[in-house]
Amino acid sequence: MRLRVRYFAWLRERVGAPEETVETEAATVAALVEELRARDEGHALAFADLRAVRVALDEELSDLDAALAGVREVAFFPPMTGG
Amino acid sequence: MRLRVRYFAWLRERVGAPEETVETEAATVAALVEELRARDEGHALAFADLRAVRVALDEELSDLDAALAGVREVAFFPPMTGG
Amino acid sequence: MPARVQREDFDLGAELAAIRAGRSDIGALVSFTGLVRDTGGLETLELEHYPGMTEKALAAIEAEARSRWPLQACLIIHRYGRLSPGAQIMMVATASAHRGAAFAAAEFLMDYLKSRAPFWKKEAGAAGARWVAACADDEAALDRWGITGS
Amino acid sequence: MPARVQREDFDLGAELAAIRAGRSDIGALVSFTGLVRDTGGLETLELEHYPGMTEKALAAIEAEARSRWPLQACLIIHRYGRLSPGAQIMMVATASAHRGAAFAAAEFLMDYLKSRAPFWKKEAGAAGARWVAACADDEAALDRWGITGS
Repeated sequence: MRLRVRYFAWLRERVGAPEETVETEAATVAALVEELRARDEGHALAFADLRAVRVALDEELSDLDAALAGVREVAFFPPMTGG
Repeated sequence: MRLRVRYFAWLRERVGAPEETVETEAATVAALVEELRARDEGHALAFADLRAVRVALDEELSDLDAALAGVREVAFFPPMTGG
Repeated sequence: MPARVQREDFDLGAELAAIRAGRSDIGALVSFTGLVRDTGGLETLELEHYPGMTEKALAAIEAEARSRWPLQACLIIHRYGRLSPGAQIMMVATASAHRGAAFAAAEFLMDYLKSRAPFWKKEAGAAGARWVAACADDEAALDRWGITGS
Repeated sequence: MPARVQREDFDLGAELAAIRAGRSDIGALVSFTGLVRDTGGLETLELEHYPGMTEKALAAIEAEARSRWPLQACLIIHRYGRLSPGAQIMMVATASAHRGAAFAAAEFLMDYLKSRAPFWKKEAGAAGARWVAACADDEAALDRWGITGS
């Protein structure tokens, strides 16, 4: 499965890129996070504290337990601070 | 004691005047209301339902039980509907 | 700035712009505008008030709001006289560091003003004229601020 | 009208005037404006967002407000990019027949938007730059509307 993975705010800064294309067989967001974490120090740092990470699947808020089947875009970001 | 008595909204319309000067020995607002009520039909109608009447003494909201000693201006009006 | 009681209309946008002009300590600006609402056949809304007492009541309401919340600005403008459907009747604006205080203070000003400021509305239309009745909810609305209705 | 996400500033007064122009069915108009607040040494506030998701999230928030309260108007404008102290960040405006609905809807929009719309703030000043932390209260604020925080 080929996914577009996007990063915002300090997750983007820690990973060092706004997005990347990932080939994965991960069934859930949590499994994907484990794979990403293993990539390098920046990814490891971005996902160091999962309580501070939010996820959206195809532009809809979701959570770490969600399945990835059929998903094309995964986005990771910190809690939102608009308004 | 000489009082300036003022009326607003439908109390003014029922009494037929925005204000009048009253010579009275009434000790409380309630006693004054009894005197005013006896003046004529308009006054009687204005004070027919005291639950719908509010009072201010010298421009401060008060109530029917309040004493009149030292007061110069008494105003009667319906519940307020600003905003 | 003292509350303003006036016959003339006001410029809502200009009032809100003036509140924040030249400063950067405000995080949240809330405004409420009351408008003449026509539910059918309304021609004019006549607003009567009690000159002298009105200004005092509004100043007291503003002082009470300022004592309850940290406000950078607290403005009340209320019109009187004859208004047409759609016209602006009054406005309040509150400014604070955070949204909670600005919203709470604006709602407090409105609840307080509705049953404590000496204004009365008379609606006139094809069917005749009638004084607007006070809403029982309006006096009850003060309860949530720890103030008992009159 | 759909929510607007834009780099440019907006004219609060003109937006509020447009909402009530030519109509007389609105009794209460509430606005909230979020401003860049400087608590000391702030030079710029950089607002990042998630294009595509932002518009969808704001549209969902607006639809939810309209389903809960009878609103004649419900407007959200949110900026992104680099802002200076004192600048306008965003606004919401709600219009209804009565003040209760207009206030509640505006507060709901803000609570919902604060923790559901994908915006992130980074403050930069003499002491360096830092991402603004989400306020625990912001996620808790949704509880009062029967929505559990993420």
